[in-house]
Amino acid sequence: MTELTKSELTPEEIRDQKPYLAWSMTEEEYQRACQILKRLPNYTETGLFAVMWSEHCSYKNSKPVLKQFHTTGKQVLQGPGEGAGIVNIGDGQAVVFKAESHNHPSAVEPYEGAATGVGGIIRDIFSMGAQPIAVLDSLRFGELDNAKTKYLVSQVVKGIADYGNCIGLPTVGGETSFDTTYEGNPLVNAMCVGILDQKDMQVGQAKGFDNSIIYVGAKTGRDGIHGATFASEEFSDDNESDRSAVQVGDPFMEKLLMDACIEVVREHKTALVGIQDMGAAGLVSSSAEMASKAGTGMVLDLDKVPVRESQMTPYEMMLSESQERMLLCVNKGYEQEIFDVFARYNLDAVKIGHVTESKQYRLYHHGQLVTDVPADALASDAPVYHRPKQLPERLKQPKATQFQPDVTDLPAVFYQLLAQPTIASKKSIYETYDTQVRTNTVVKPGSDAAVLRIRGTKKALAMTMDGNARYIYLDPRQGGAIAVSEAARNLVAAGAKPLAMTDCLNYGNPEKPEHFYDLETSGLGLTDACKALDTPVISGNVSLYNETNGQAIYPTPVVGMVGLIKDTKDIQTLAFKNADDLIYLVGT
Amino acid sequence: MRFAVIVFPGSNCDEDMYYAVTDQLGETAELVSYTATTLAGFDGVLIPGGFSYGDYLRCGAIARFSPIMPAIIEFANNGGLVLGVCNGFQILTEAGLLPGALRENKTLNFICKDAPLKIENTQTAFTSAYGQNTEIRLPIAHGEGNYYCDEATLAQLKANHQIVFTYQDNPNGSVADIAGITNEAGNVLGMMPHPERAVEWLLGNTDGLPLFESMAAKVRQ
Amino acid sequence: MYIAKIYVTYKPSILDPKGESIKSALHRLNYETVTDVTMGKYFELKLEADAATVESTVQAICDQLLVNVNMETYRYEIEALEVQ
Amino acid sequence: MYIAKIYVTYKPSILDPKGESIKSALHRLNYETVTDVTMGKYFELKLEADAATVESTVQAICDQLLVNVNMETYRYEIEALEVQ
Ligand SMILES: Nc1ncnc2c1ncn2[C@@H]1O[C@H](COP(=O)(O)OP(=O)(O)O)[C@@H](O)[C@H]1O
Repeated sequence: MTELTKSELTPEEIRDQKPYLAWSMTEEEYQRACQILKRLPNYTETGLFAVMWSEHCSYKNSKPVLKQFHTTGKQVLQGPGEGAGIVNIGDGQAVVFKAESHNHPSAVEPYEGAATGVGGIIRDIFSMGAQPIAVLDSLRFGELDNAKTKYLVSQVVKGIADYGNCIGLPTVGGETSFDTTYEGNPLVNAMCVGILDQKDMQVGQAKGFDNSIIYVGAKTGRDGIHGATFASEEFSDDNESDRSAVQVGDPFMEKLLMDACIEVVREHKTALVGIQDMGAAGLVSSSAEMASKAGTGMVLDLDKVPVRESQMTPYEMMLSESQERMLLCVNKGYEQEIFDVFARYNLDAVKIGHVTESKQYRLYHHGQLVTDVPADALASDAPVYHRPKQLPERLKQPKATQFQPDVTDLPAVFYQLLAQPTIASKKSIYETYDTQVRTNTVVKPGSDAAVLRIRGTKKALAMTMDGNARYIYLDPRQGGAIAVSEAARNLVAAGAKPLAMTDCLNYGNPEKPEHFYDLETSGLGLTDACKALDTPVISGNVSLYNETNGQAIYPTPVVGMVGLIKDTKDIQTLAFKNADDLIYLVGT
Repeated sequence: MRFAVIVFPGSNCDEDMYYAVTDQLGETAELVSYTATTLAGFDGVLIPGGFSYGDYLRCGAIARFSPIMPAIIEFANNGGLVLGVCNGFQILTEAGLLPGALRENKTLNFICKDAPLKIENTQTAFTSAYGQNTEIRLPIAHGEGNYYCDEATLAQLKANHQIVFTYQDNPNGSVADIAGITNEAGNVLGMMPHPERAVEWLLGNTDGLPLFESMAAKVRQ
Repeated sequence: MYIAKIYVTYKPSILDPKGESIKSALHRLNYETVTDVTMGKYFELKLEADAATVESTVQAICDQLLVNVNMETYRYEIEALEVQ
Repeated sequence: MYIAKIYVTYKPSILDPKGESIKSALHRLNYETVTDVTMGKYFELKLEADAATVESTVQAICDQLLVNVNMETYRYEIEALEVQ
């Protein structure tokens, strides 16, 4: 990391020494940046292009797959593309949800990686104007037979627990499974669900010339620089020392930030134009996206950015992934009322720039123009790749005949199965999560889906996260459909009608044709089931390059789904209720 | 009656407490900011759970210096009913309104589950609506609920019948299975379990409701 | 400018569950020579105070905020820092 | 018999929300002379080791268990204890 902070190379030195290759920017992409600018980009600009064109920020490899998703339906108020998706639940209300992965950070620093994963997904929900009501987590680790995995499990679970418990959101469900495929690359996916009055719906846009760009929340430090690039790279044992992108979560700060942002959304409608969280690639991605989406430009004065450390360079400030920060676009003249709200929560709120007509994205530092690029070039015009695909070797074998287990001692096998960590009770995990705070939880972990009532109405929401990578490994298309169907069944078993879904697509390196095949084909499987069940995808997240030393994880799409129960009296739980009740097996 | 629900930065059970006494008990309540300096006009004070100031130093250690605290201390010293739940209990011990301290659970983990409790004293302003020898279940949700006091203090607590709730199956290592205690005068109760989470059939438990009913009855006396 | 280093531990009579759990972890890792572990908190405070008051300030800060004297004890060291 | 005193703090670039929250509490309590607070961990280990290995044991214990080298740094002191 010291390399990143040493004195900056000149544009010519960048051209000759090619530091961008180490930031996962290809030669071709660098040339493309030069063409867009019609000159050599300077150090800051090169860094901005590298991070904004990473898979994590641009979805450059996965866009063609995501395009095929089924994303529409009359219930959908906001599909993919914003911080989170929004679904109509009647009475002027809506449910907002999204899932997100934090696999790479959690592999390196499991406690903070998992904690900041939860923090990030919560910000996505309240940035839409919604009140978050629940968190779910989907976890995958190697087999529980070694100290390293036990350590990862305990730290990841503690990270999730500490963040959710402290901010005061119940963690109500999820899944946990174990397989050697995740040994070097655990999967930590988190989902957050929120409730919104439709009149409070927000978008992350910077509209209106001269409107103010206001930075709120935690100060910027040197944490997590190049985290997004890092999430778009494979692990290998020899880049151990590069793994310094550690961000620390501060759930107390986030609680204040959440309450303050919701207050702004609800009570300062005339002031607020747009709001977005600073997630991966922090300040640059939030600001460039807000401008690009609105078709505007932006000028930011980096001397105004609240910093935690001295002598931060523009490069460091823009790429920092310090947590618990948001960016607001506020109507000119209304800044003070926004400052006042944040002041009451003891949070920094600072005007750092304004919206411009020019569509250029310009950064000033110590009075000097340090970046001058088209906003679209960083965001909507990022490259898109149609990767070649190839049927994986494992699927070329003729299908083996049905496996016939040889069971002589049925009870013994039954107990062995129950003792499998993947099948055994997950109580030791979810008992460390506050599952009841906010007192809406009707069905807690331990059932098929969690159920939360919507206070003041008869309605309730059921929610679940599911996935079974082995099925996808064996048959990507069927497996994809099964993942969606399982989630839907879990909701139905709780008495709910499935509404829509979110996903985390966890795969290996998409530049390898076999992995791209898995990604694309299982995506088609998800779509088959989404269409059949009328559960469109309204949000999601892609995590590629889940590989250690060249070995990829099983293709692992994880589905998060939410359903509506119109009357709380229809809520169902899994337990048998009375002796002598009849038991039916339904289905095929 | 009119309850004040105190909101510190980082409180997160404040609304739960508010709804318990308004929606379920049918009394009135108001969320009172930690910056307020008076509790005039209130008949009872509820200090809710959460992580005040992140609980980064020790639970409740920073909250006790909030502007509202002198008013709470005065309210208690004048005999007003004060209930502190979870983080509220921690704040009351840090502020010296209740003896002892709360340490990290012996398991070193946060624990969220239903805990069976024994009501040791039904003669208090907080438990009069429960029957003698009642056993109840209340949710616990804490990482630092392991009650500690020295022997002399414990002897006093016992002699004065200040121990109000004990765990049937001590989850956190508390001295003498203590889950909740009052001050000597009996008008300040601190407890780790969450009565405000157990006031509604829909959520599966109403064992907490009599506690609030007891408070309301006491005020109406 | 002074730097105060403050060490806070549980009083000896109080069980330290973290220390115990670290000790057993160390034994599992075959560090059997470790016979006792206590875990406490460590604070570093920088103060722009003058020599006459710095010690009483540090003490007051400990007694009032950093330490719960019901169950914890503390000790501290104060060093003067060079002013550049 | 040796006693090892180990001090663990965050590396300089790492956010320390605990230290920040204590600093602002101290300012509210009018200890404005405090300009910086960091909060770390403090361990005391008793070891029945011999002089030749005690230091390497303590280092190994720190690196393996007590310290998260991704985010934290440490220093330690080792003292020989009188055997009664
Ligand atoms: N990481 C977790 N976080 C929260 N709840 C979990 C987690 N893992 C499992 N659970 C809960 O445990 C229960 C059983 O989960 P699981 O073993 O995946 O069962 P199933 O396959 O029947 O869904 C569910 O209620 C689930 O929500």
